[in-house]
Amino acid sequence: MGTPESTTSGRTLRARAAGLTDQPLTLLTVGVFWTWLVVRWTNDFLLDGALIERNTSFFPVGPFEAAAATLGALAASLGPVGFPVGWLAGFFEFLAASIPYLPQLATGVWATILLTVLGIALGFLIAVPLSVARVYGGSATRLLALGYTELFRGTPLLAQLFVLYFATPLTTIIRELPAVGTGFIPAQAFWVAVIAFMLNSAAYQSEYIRSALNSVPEGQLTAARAIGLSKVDGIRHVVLPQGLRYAIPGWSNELVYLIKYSSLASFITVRELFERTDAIASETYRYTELFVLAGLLYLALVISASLVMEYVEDRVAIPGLGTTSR
Amino acid sequence: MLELDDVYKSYGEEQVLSGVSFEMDAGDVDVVIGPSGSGKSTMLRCVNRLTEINGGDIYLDGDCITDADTDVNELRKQVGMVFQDFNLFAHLTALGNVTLGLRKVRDMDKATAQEQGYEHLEQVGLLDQADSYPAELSGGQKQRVGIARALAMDPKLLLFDEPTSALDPELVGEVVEVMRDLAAEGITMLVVSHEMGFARSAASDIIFLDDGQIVEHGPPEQLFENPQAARTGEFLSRLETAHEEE
Amino acid sequence: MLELDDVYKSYGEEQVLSGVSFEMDAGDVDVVIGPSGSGKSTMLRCVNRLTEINGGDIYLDGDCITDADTDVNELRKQVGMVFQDFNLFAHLTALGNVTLGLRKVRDMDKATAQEQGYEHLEQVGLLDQADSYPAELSGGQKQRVGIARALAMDPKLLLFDEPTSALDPELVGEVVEVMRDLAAEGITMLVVSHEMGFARSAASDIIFLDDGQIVEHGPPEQLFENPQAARTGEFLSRLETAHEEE
Amino acid sequence: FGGGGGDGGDGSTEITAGTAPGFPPFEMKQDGELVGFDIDLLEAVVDETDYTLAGWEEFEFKSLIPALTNENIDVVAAGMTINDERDETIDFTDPYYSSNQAIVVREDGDFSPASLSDLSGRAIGAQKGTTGESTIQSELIEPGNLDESNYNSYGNYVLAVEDLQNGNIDAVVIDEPVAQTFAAQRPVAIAFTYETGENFGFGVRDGDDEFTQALNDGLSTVRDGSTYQDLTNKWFGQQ
Amino acid sequence: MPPFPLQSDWAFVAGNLDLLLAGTGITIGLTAASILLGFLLGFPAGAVEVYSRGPLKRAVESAGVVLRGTPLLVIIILLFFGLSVSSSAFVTATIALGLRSAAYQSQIFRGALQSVDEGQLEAARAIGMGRLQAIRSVVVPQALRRSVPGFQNEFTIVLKDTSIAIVIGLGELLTVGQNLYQGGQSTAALEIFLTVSLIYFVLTFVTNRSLDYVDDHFSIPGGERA
Ligand SMILES: Nc1ncnc2c1ncn2[C@@H]1O[C@H](COP(=O)(O)OP(=O)(O)OP(=O)(O)O)[C@@H](O)[C@H]1O
Ligand SMILES: Nc1ncnc2c1ncn2[C@@H]1O[C@H](COP(=O)(O)OP(=O)(O)OP(=O)(O)O)[C@@H](O)[C@H]1O
Ligand SMILES: [Mg+2]
Ligand SMILES: [Mg+2]
Repeated sequence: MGTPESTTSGRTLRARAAGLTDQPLTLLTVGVFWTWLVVRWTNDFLLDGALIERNTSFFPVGPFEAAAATLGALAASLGPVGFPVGWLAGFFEFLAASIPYLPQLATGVWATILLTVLGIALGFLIAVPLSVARVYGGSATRLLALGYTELFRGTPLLAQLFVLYFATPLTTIIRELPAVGTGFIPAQAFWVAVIAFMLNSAAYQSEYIRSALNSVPEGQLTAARAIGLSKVDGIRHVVLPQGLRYAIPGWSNELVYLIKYSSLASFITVRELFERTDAIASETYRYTELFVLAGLLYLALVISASLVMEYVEDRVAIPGLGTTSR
Repeated sequence: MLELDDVYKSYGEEQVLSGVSFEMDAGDVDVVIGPSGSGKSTMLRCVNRLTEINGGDIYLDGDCITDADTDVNELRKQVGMVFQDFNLFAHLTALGNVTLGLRKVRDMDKATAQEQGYEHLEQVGLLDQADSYPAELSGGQKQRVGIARALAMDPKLLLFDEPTSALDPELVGEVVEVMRDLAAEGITMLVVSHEMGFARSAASDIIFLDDGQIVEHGPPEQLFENPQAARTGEFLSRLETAHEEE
Repeated sequence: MLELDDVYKSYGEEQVLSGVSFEMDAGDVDVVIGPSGSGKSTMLRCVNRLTEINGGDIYLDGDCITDADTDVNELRKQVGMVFQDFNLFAHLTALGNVTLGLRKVRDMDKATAQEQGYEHLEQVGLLDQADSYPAELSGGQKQRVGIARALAMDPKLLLFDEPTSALDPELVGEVVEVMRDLAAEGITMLVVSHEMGFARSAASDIIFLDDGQIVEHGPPEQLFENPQAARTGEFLSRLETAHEEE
Repeated sequence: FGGGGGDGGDGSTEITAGTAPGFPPFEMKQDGELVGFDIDLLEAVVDETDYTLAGWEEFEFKSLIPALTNENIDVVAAGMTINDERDETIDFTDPYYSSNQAIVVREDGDFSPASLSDLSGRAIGAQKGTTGESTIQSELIEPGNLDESNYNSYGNYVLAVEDLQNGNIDAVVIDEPVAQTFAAQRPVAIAFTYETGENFGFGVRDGDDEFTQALNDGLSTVRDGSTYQDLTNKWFGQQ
Repeated sequence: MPPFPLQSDWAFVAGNLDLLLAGTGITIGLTAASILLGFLLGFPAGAVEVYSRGPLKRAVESAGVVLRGTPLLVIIILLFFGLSVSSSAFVTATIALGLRSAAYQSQIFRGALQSVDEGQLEAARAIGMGRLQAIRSVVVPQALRRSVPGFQNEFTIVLKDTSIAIVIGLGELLTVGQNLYQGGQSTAALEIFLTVSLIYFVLTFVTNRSLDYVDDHFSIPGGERA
C-alpha cells in the first residue's frame, strides 16, 4: 500500500480501463482533431471568416480525389492481391467525400460540446445534494430524492425533451429573456435541451455519487463527528472529498453517455452534430459516409472526454484512495 | 472527572449495557477488558455520544452530558477518541488529519493550525511523516496520527477503542509506548484493550465488562492476581491460552 | 520431506529471498518468525508455487517441485495452505468450502465428498456450522473451516500463513488448539506465526527470517532462551515490549 | 449504386412499398391502419399491373431513399416531390399529383406575410428533407434573405405546426393539401401559397426500368378511369 | 369520411391503448433479445479483459471503445443502410442494441470480476484447481451476483433505447405513439407522450423490482450487498 509499486499498479489499472487512450496514435489523432476544431471555430465565430470563408473547408478536395483514383487504378491492376490498396483507395474516397461537409459539422460539434458540458455541470450541482439526501437524509428527503431519480431514469429522455419543449411554457419564458437567440447566445430550443439534460443527467449522476458515498467507510464520518464536526460539516469536509473521488470512473461514464445522448436534442431542432449530419444526409443522400463521419467525430469527442477525465483522476489522486480494486 | 451512573443502552430488543456505573478521576488511566460483544465499544461511544443511552446519566467534570440540551459537538471537543481501525481521513495527509478539527471546529487560521498540528505530530514522534497520506503509513504510524488528531482538540479525556488490535505484533510496541507517555503526562484516558503489558504497568484501574455489566473493577494487581469473580478468572485464562508459558 | 536449497526470489529490483535453505522431516512442525516484509509469506508461497522462484530448488519427498515440468495442480493437492485472511469461498457454505476441491479436483461424487467434508469439519470441531456461510461465522470459526478445507485434500504438508493474526485475541485460542491437535497427530506443518505460546510448545524448530535470509534456525528452547545472532535477540525483545511483565 | 438494378422487381412479381406516415392526407395511421391518398392510389395502380403488392413498410421520410436503394423496399409512395437531387439517386414514375407550398401562420397572429421576402428575419420551420425545406434553402437562405439560424427543421410536420402554435416560429412551409388539413383543424391559417409547380411521383430504384414502365402504364389507366377522381374526392374533400 | 374526427385527447389515447400495448410487446421483445445477445457477447468479453493478455484483449478493448463511443443512432443507421446486415428491422435493431449493450455489459462484468478478492482465486489455486476451473467455480459465481445492480442499470438503458429503433421504422412503443398523433386524427401529442412515458416507467419499475428480488434471492446469507 502506498509504496511506489502500488501507485504504478493503480496507474496501469486505470490505463487498462481506458482502453485505447494510452496509445500515441490516439493522442496524435485527438490533437489533430482539436487543432482543427479550434482553428475552425476561431475563424467562423471570432474572426468572422477572416482566414477562410465560412462553410468552405480548409482542405482541398482535389488531391484526395486524385489519390483515390490513382490508388483505385493501382488496386485494379494488382488484381485479387490489390485489395489492401483498394481499401486505401476507399479511405481516400471517403476523405474526399467528407471534406466539403466538415465546416458545418464543426459548428455542430460546438453545439454538442456546449450542450454536454452545460448539461453535465448543471446536473452535477443537483446531483450532489440529491445523492447526499439519498444516503444521509431523513425518510422524507430520501423518498423525495428517490422519486426524482426513479422518474427521470424511468422515462425516455426523448419524452422529457418533448414535454419540456412542447408542453411547458418554458420556451416562451426563455424566448422573452434578453439576448437569447442573438449573437453568440443560442436560441430557446438549445436552453430547453440544456435543462432537460441537466434534470436527466442529475438523476444518473446522483446514482453514481450515491454508490461512491456508500463506499466511503462509515468510520470516516464517525471519526469526523468524534472531533466535533457537525454531520453536515463531516459530510462536506470528509465524506464528499473522498466519495467524489471514488465517483470519478462512474461519472466519466455518464459524461460519455451524455455526449452521445445529446444527439437527441436534434428532435427539438437544436443544431448539434447529429442534426447537422442528418440535415446534410437528407439533402445529399450520402447516409453511409456522413454517419461514419459523424460516428468518428463522436468517437473523437468520447476519447477526448476519457483523456480529460483520466487526467483529472490523476491530478486529484491520493495514495490509497480509489485507485485500488476499481 | 468522568462518572457513569447506572447507564442502560439497548439496540432494539438487545440489551447491550445494563446498569453500568463507575467513576474516574483526572489523571486516571482506566482499562476496560471483556469478551467480544460485551459492550465495551458501546460504552466508550456513549461517553462522547456517538451513541445515545436509554437510561442513567453520564457526568463530565460534574456536568451531566447526556441531557438533551447538551451541545454534542462541544462535548466531543472535550472528549477525544482513538479508533481500532484508525479511521484516519483517507484524503488528507497526516498533518491534514490533525489540523482539520482545528480549522473547521476551532476555526483557527491555517498557519496557527499547522503550527499546532506539527507540535502534536512531534508529540507522537511523527514529524517526518507530516506530509504522508494514511495509505503511505504503517499501522503503528497510522494509529499515532489518530492519537495526535485526538490530542489536537486538547480534550479533557481520551477514549481508546482497542487501539492496537489491528496492528502487526511488532508494531504494537510503538503505539503502547506513546500511550504510556501520555499516561505519564497525566492525561486522563479510558482504554479498551487486551494488551496486558500496558494494563499491568499503566492502568490505575481495570474494569471487566461482561454481558453489559461491570463484573469486576479494581487496580490491576488485585484483578489479575486475585480475581474475585469466577467469570473474571475464566476470561483471563482464556485470554492467555494462546500465550501460555510465555 | 521438504527441502529448500538456496532459494532466491525477487520482485523486479527487490530481492525478497536471498539464498534460503532448510530441511524438515515428516511430522515436523517448523515455525517461521521475522519482521514484516522479511519474506515469510513469499517463502511459503514458493513452496506450493503460488509464486515462482528465481533460483535454487525445492524438494518434496525427494522430488524437485520447482522444475518447469512439475504439474502445479498436482503439487498443490499435496501441499495445503491456510491463509491469514482465511480466503474462504464467500459464496459457499462451510461444507461447500471443504468439498469444492474434492468434487472439482479429486472428481469425487457429491455424496462421498460430503461424507468426507463432514469428517473434516468434525476434525476442527465445526460439524454444527456445516451449513453456515463464511459471513455468518466468527473469525476463529472461519479459520477452522480454512484448515478443514486444506485437510480435505489430504496433503503431505500444511502451510499456515499467520493463521491467527486476523483474529480477536480471545478467538486465537480455538485455532491454536486445532493446530496443536494436528501437530499431535503427526501432520507436517510449516507455520508463519508470532504466537509464542504455540511456537514454544508445539514447534520442532523455529526459523528466524530477516531481510530474505535465515538468520537463525533451531529448536525453540535454544532460539528463545539463548539466541545466537544479535538480530534475533533484538527482534524477540521488540515482540515482547507490548507484552512485558506477562 | 444501380449496378444490380432491376433485380428487386423482375425476379418475382411481389413488390414491397415503403411510406412515411404522418403526412395527412397522403399517408397516416388511423386506428393502427396505414391509410391515405398515396396508399389507395398505389394499390390501385399496382392492381393494373402484373405485379402484386406484398405489403407496406414504414420509415421516417428521410430514410425512404436509403431503404429503396438498399432494396428494403421496391417503391416509395410518400408524397415525394420529383426533383433533381433525388433524381440523381433514384428514378421517379410520371407525376401523379401537383402541389404547391403553402406558408402557414398562426390564425390569431399579427404576422401575415404575402410573399417569401416577407419571411426574412422571422423564425420559420419545415419538415426535414421535404420540398418546403429546399424552398427555404434555395429561395431564402442562399440568397441571404434569411439567416440560417432562423430556420428550424423538424422530424415531422406535426411538430412544426405544434411549435408554430407555441410561438417559437412564425411560419411553416408545407405542401398545400397538407396545409389545408391543418388549417381546418388547428388555429393556423394559410398566409399565401408559393407556386413551385412541383409534382409528386412514386420513387423507384435507378435502372428498374421495366417496373417503372409498368407503374406508368398502370397510372395512366387509373387516371383515365374514374378511380383517380374518386380518390381525390375521398381524400381532399371539396377539391 | 371526415378525415379529422374531433375527439377528446385522453379518450383518443384510451381508444388506441391496444395499439400502444402491441407496440409495448415489440419493445419488450426487442429489449429481451438485445440484452440476451449483449450478455452472450459481453460476459466473455469482460472475462477476456480481466484474464487475457495480448492481441485478443486489445481487440476486445478496442471494439468496446468504438461501440461505447458511437451514438446508438449512428450504429443502427450504419448497420441497416450501410452494412445491410439484415433486411429485417427487428433483427438489425437487435444486433445494434445487442452489440452496444455487450460493450457496456463487458464493463459491468469486468468490474465485478475484478472486485472479487484476489485471495479467492488464490485459495482455489491452492487446493489444486486449474486457473480456468478456479475462475469458473469460485470467481464467476461471486462476480455474477455482484453484477446485478450494474445489470439493472443496463437493462433500463436498453429498454428506453429501443425507442431509437424508430429511425429504421420498427413499430415499437414510441413509433406507435408518434404515428398516433401524426395520423391527423388528433392533436393528442402531449397525452400520447405522457402515456408512453408512463408505460416505460412501469416497465423499468417492474423489471428493477424483479431484479431486486432476484438479487435478494441469490444473495449470500450474511454477505455484503453489492
Ligand atoms: N449499531 C448497532 N446496532 C445494533 N446492534 C449493535 C450496534 N452496535 C453494537 N451492537 C451490538 O451490541 C453488542 C455490543 O457491541 P460492542 O461493539 O459494544 O461490543 P464490544 O465489547 O466492543 O465487542 P468487540 O470486542 O467485538 O469490539 C453486540 O452484540 C453488537 O452486536
Ligand atoms: N506480488 C508482489 N509484487 C511485488 N513485491 C512483492 C509482492 N509480494 C511481496 N512483495 C514484497 O516482498 C517483500 C516480502 O514480502 P512478504 O509478504 O513475503 O513479507 P512477510 O515477511 O510475509 O511480511 P508480513 O509479516 O508483513 O506478512 C516485501 O517487501 C513486499 O513488498
Ligand atoms: Mg468493540
Ligand atoms: Mg506475510
